[in-house]
This record gives sequence, C-alpha cells and structure tokens, in this order.
Amino acid sequence: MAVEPVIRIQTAGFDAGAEIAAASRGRANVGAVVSFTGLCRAEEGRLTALELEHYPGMAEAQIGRIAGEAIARWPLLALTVIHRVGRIEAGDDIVLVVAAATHRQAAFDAASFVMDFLKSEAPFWKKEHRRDGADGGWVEARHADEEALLRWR
Amino acid sequence: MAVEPVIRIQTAGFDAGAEIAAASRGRANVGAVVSFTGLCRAEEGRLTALELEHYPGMAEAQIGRIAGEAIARWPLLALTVIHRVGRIEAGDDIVLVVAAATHRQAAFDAASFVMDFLKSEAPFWKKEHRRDGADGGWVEARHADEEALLRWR
Amino acid sequence: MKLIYFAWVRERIGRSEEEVELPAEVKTVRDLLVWLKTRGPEYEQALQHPEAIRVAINQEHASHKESLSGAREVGLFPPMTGG
Amino acid sequence: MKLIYFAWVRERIGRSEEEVELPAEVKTVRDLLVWLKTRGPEYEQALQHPEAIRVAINQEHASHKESLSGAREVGLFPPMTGG
Repeated sequence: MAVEPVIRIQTAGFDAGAEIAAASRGRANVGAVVSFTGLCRAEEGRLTALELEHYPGMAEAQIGRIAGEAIARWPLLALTVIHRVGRIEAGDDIVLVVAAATHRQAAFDAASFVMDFLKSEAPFWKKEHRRDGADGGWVEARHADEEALLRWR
Repeated sequence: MAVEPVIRIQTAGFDAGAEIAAASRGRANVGAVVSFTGLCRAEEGRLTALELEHYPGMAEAQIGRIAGEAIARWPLLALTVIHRVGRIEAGDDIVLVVAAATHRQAAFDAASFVMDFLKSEAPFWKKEHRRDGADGGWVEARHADEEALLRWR
Repeated sequence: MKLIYFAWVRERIGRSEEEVELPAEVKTVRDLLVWLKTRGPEYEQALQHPEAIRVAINQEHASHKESLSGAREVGLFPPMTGG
Repeated sequence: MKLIYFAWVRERIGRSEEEVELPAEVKTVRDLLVWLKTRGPEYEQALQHPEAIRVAINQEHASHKESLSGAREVGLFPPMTGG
C-alpha cells in the first residue's frame, strides 16, 4: 500500500517530537526516522523575524508532488512535511520534514531530497524584519540551493 | 569555541523533541537541526525485544571519538548522541543523534556520518528476544553497514 | 484569465491579483510578460528583468516558452525561498 | 592484564572478565588469541574463527597485528551492532 504523506501549511508552531513519534507509531517495520527542522536564524543579530508568504493551493500541491516523488524513489513507511507561514521570530521553527523507513539510508536521503526541493521549488518567499527597523527586503534565492537539486537528477 | 558534544548511554528512554529543541536553544545561528531516531523493529512480528549490551567506558569514549571527528569535519553548532542499553521492546527507541548547524547539508552529513560509525565502530551488541521463545541469538553485523563507512574515507 | 502575484512582484505591481483579457497575439508565457510590461510603470518596474520571474500555470511550474492555452490562473513570482 | 569479553565471546567463554599473566612469547593481539585457545574447550569454541574477533586495547580499537605492550585491559568481542 502506498504511503500517504502528511502535508500541513500553518501559522502555528509544530511539535517535532510528536511528529517523529507519529511516524513510527503502529508501524512495526520502522527502524529509522530522520527529521529536519529549519529555523529562522537571527543572522548575527541583524534579524528579528521573517515574514513567510506562500501561494495558497499551489504550495500544498507542489509539496504533494515533491513528497510523491520521494515516496516513489525510496521505500518509505511515513513522510510528513509541515511548513509555517506568517511572521516567524528569530529562533523559531519554520519547517519540519520527517521520513521513516526500515533502514536509515532511505530515511536520510528522502528527508534531504524533500528539503532540497522545498527550498527551490515550493512557492514560499521570505521577507526580513530587521532589528534596526529598516526595510529588510526579500531573501534572495541561494545559488547553493539551486545547485543542490542537481545531485538528484 | 569548539562545540562540546552531549553523549549519554542510558537504560531510560529519551525525548527526541526536547533534544532537538535543546540543540538550537540559545544558539541564534542554528538554521538546521537533523535528528536520527533508531528503533527496535519487530521484524515481521518475529521479535518481541532486543537486549542491548555495551562495553562500559569504551562505549562513551568511542562515541566521543566519532562525535569529535564529526565536529572536526563539519561546522556544527551542537551534536547530541544518546544510546540506550538493556532490554528494549519492539517499537521502542534505541538511539538518537541530533546535529545542528547554520545550513542543512552540514547537519544532514554529520548525523549520517555519526550513525554510520555508531553502527560499526561503537561497542554495542544486540541479542534478540524472539516471540516464539527460542533463543534468538546475537544480531549479526550487516555487510551494508561496513560498506557505509567507505564513503567517508 | 486570473493573474496572481507574490512577494516583490506583488509589491511592485501594487496588487495581489487581477482578471485580464489577453489580446489574441499573446500565446505564451513570454508573450504575457512582454504584454504586461506595456500596462504601466509599476508593471515595467516589476518585470524589468523577465528572466528573474518564475511562472506557474494553473498552480504548476511552467517555463517561459510554455503556451497559455488552457490557463485559467497564472502566478508570477520571484525565485522561491521556502524551507 | 585484564581481559574482558562481550556478547557471544562472553557467553562461550562463560565469564565476562578475568586477570591473566601472559607468557613472555605473547607479544601481539594475534599471539594472545592463539594462546587463549589453548586454555580450554570454551576458549577453543569462542575463538575458533579468530578473524571474527574484534579487539580493543585500553578501550581503543586495535588490529590483530598490534603489540600488547602497555596493555592494561584487552576487550574481545564480535563485530559491533550498535545504533
């Protein structure tokens, strides 16, 4: 039976421990759960927060496509993606990916794959709130994030 | 300032969510936290539990060497390794690795590296408790685990 | 057709979405970007570097060469920075 | 010198540790494994495939070629299965 990914876009925070536990609960063959938590960095104290904008509808659909691709490539037993939107303070969580499998390599690879594609192909944008009150502008895409996709081709 | 790894060997369970939160708390430059949770699989219902034996003293020292190597190779901001010993029921957690960094690749690579070396170079052994009551014997080392080390040479 | 804008594309154009009637000669995403630039200085400014604009047709990523036939909703936005 | 055994090495030898006085000709890990096998059928059975035995000197991994000089504690065990 194909794994059904759990996908949520929400303003509220999330509980990584609860999501990790949920990924193995009732699945006796899960031997490995990898989680990735992405946080809002303070950037050496320059930032107070990020404003996360998304394309409603497309964001869910696009994460669904990325998750489906991961499920097709690796023998996963569970896959969860939670992405927050709205204002997120420095130090707070932005994104969570949890991948569960029988063996560890599939779980590591799938979580890493999903993050790489979330970064560059899911319709989210970050605007900076600077500590000095100046208009921080929009975070620019990192060239390294585009490059990261190449290793999965 | 070099990161001091957190290393614990214990019979008690652990709280992955609390350890993930602790890895970023008070560290404003953490943007990525990767966790690996290893669980006792039921092996298609064949197993009820595993008995985890370790070499006291050497186990802590060896995990310390592996953690130190990871800290030397990647720009980590926190690294936690918790390994349980004693009887562990099917479905329960055995091991937790948490790695925090500014960017995700270092956190993913370090967590994967630590797990690969824990599997084959940390003095722990697993004995099976079978559901049918027969002596399950000792889990044999997987050739795939030995192979996994080669990619880090 | 519905156009929907995000991030600095939205800010520069000054609105988040609008309904437009496309002239018959606008057949591809590239044609759309060229045509939109003629609609005023705010569009001119938002789309001055069209190669930096990412496009979704009916909520799926599309290249600038893609045809607009069947497009009910077209999203225009800068490179994404999720995760 | 203290010898300490784990997992099926411990079970087959029937004890978890012991103090031994090494004969002068036992200089390396390999010598130790050969000498131990002469100490009785339980050692013979535990060490019948010496290449499967992993060794730690003073709690650090050591190859079978390594010298025992300076060894206070030698651990003998099967391939590890942690994590």
